[in-house]
Amino acid sequence: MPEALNTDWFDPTRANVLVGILLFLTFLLINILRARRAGTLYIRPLPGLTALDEAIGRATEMGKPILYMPGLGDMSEVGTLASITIMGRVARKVADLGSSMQVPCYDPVVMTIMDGVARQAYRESGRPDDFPPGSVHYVSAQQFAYVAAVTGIMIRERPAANIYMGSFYAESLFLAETGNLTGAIQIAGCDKVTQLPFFVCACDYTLLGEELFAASAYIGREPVQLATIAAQDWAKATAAILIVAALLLLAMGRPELGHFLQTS
Amino acid sequence: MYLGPVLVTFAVGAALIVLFFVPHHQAQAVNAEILEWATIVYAFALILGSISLWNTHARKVRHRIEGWPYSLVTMITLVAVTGLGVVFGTAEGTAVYAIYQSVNSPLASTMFALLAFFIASAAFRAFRARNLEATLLLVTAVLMMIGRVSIGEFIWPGFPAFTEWLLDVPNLAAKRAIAIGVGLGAVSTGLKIILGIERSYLGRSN
Amino acid sequence: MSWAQRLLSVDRRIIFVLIGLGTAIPLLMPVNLPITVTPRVEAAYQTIDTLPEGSRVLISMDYEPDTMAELNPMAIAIMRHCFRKKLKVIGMTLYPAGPGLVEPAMKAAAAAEGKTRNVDYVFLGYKSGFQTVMIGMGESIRQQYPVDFYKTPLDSIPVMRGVNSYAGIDLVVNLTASSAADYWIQFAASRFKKKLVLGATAVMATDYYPYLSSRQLLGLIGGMKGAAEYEKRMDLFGDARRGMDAQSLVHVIVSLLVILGNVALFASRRSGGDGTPARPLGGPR
Amino acid sequence: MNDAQTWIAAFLTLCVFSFLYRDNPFYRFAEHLFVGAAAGYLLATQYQNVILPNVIGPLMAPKIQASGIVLTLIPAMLGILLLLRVFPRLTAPARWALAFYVGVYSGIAVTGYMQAQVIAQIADSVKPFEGGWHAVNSILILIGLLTVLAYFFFSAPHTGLHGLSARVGIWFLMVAFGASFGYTVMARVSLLISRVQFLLRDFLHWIPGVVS
Repeated sequence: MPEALNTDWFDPTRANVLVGILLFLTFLLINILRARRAGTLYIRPLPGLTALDEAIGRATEMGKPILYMPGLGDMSEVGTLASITIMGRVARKVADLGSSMQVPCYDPVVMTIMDGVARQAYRESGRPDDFPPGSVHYVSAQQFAYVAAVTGIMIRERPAANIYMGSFYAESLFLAETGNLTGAIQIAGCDKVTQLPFFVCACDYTLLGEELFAASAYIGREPVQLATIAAQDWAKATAAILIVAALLLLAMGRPELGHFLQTS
Repeated sequence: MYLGPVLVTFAVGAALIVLFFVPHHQAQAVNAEILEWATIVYAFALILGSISLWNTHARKVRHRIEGWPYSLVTMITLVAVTGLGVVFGTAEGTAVYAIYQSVNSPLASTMFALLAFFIASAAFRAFRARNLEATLLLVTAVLMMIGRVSIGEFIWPGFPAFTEWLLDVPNLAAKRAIAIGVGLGAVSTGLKIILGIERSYLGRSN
Repeated sequence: MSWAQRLLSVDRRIIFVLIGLGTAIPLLMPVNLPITVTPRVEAAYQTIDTLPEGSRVLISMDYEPDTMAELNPMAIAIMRHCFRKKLKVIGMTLYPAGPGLVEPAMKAAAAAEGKTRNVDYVFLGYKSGFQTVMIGMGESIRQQYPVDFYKTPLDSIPVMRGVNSYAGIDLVVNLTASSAADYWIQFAASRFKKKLVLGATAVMATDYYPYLSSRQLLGLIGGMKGAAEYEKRMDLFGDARRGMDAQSLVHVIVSLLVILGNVALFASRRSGGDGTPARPLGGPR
Repeated sequence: MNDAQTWIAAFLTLCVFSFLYRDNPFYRFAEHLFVGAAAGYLLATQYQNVILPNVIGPLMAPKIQASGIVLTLIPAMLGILLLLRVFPRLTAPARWALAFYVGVYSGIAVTGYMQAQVIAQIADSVKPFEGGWHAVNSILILIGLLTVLAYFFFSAPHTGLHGLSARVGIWFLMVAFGASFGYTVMARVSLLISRVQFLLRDFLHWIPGVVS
């Protein structure tokens, strides 16, 4: 008897995910209106971003290249999407200062996107033909072949600043420790919790977990982008209140809220 | 303005969000078909990537840039392995399978093994009790290291249980908070792109 | 330059030599220190041990050569356990480089327990797409894997008869060093409600404690120590247990290095100079 | 692996280990060989596992309906649009393929992360407090969770009570990082052990073969 074909149009067990997404959308819309009306929103400074600007400035002074690594995530890793935005800002600063940057990529689709973003940055900086064609290049979609090639660049071309933004896995320590050996200033931002200890130990500054996403929104200083950070904060506050409320209700013998949150 | 592509991203992104909530078998078939298309696009992107790799090394060889003989090695290996793999396949018994066993596999695992050396040098250099936070970091790390191996058990039978506690309480709490934060950051980033607030991936670094 | 300053700026290659010796010596002269089986590994063992005879176990071995050391001994021990319990094993991998490792591991486990391909186990091979394959298998396994690794159509393989999707599978075991685990939890456990056991590298395992306590995972085997515990539970003496002696020695060396570094730091600080420039540990402020 | 393969593998293993001393021609050779071989292997496996069965296969199938052709041509066309980027003047059309690709994975991310990372983790924090020792642990976990969440707050300056809780959050973070770092040493050392076993067992035959 073949599996009964499912024909209903809504999966009730996922109501909580739907509520979560709709709630987040409302927070987003409210904050976009707030941001538009007030012109800007207060977002606490992210020291990692000021360190990033200093690193680019220092590399330019020393006349040495900047190495930007977008991480080993493909597009399914949202850390990669954040890295694309940050790279756009770094490329724009590099174009304005006339220094040089190299972006070795792990994922071919990310390479294609980043090449477009870099060209756009040079175009917006008014120097479209100064974009060195090979600067954004595909290296390898195999984790340690990528590491071998990139550490080779670090040791032989001695970039002054190594920037790690995106999803990194076990190779984070290999890259950061080799970068430390060459004396480069190193700024990292990673959403993979397991790799944060290594970046914290080997880099000069590390954006922890969701600070990477906040940085990608903060970087444009556009009100709408800041609104997404505020929405993230409101959702975090809601999550905290939800947990405490559910625990209190549970203590008073009313587990409904807890059950509603159960996913499986 | 790239209105066309932005609308495509909105349509596809919204469709996949909706299909998540619709268990209807036809809806799920559409869902699976869209995902299948993505894997096909990735395969073509890999070809584009390999051309970029080829250009990087060909440029070095053409201009005789320092280290160009090594680039020749990469170019020759790339063509050889791709050609053999496409023509004869990659299953056991093929040339590519043998190359994989004697080149790719040992190189990958040995590169990974170097991390054992780097983790020691990083620990020695970075774990310095300069402030309260750094001290917490290094004390926990050392206790975790000793408690996880047989010698730790020998020193204090309660060591493994203590390392389990470290993982079950403080580590769990911090990791769960980070997971919730990263999860919300990911949802925010995903929605930003689907709603067209974020378009830099289209080459508009606005 | 006092001994403290000299120690603090020691050439890292001396540390490398210490680590190299710390690994090689115990392998040449094994000590075989005792191993206790932790609850998480016992839970994984029981989940497999309590499956009725003939149950189908899908083992997705999503790892590459670089993490083979921790995950291969686990794969071999788990498969030998399934074979001993007369379970049907369906092997697959979501990594392009997977077949090169998984296929020999399945053969080794089957040979050790006297089992034959297609009758007792099948190897579906590699299919790219990660989540797309996992979701697709909820719909139809044959759409994702029309043929097995050896190009045999699934319909002519006894193990696959009657198995069209997750419905025909009793337990999913995922051995991985990557985010494949998150997706198996999202799809196999959460979406398709399948029993799931995870074997992960040591570094990843700590992240999956929350999923174990939320019952999304029924067992968790972490790193080579987890593999050694599983080998001990199966009373096998494989590579994992042999390696545990070297683990002990190297862990002690690294711990002593850290302690020594801090002793030198305090010694040099008391005599005026600060060993290394105080820089924020990359953390906040 | 036969003898020739073992010798090649051992030679390349030693080339990589030589990097620990310093960058040298042997390591550089192994690096460039690896980049080429890895890229080639990936291209070949993608051809065998995606392009052949999902693109060329369906198009060549004997009885092919119109819908079958369309369902195969659309992704193939998107792929070809990407390939057009090889020509500098034709970079614009690729945006359609990238828009589709980014749309797919953004859609998966929104629902996937909300379900497994956000909701599941919140749900798991809501567990009844068992008595005695466990209650202390549960309270500690709750404090850790709330203080680390407080640390990750962006739209308010970390001052006053919020500042204090953020500071406690940092302590929890540092303990978590320390635990994770210490736990990782085992994983890295196990890889080194397997490479040393390969050299000592398969190459030099100084230690016995795999004992069952």
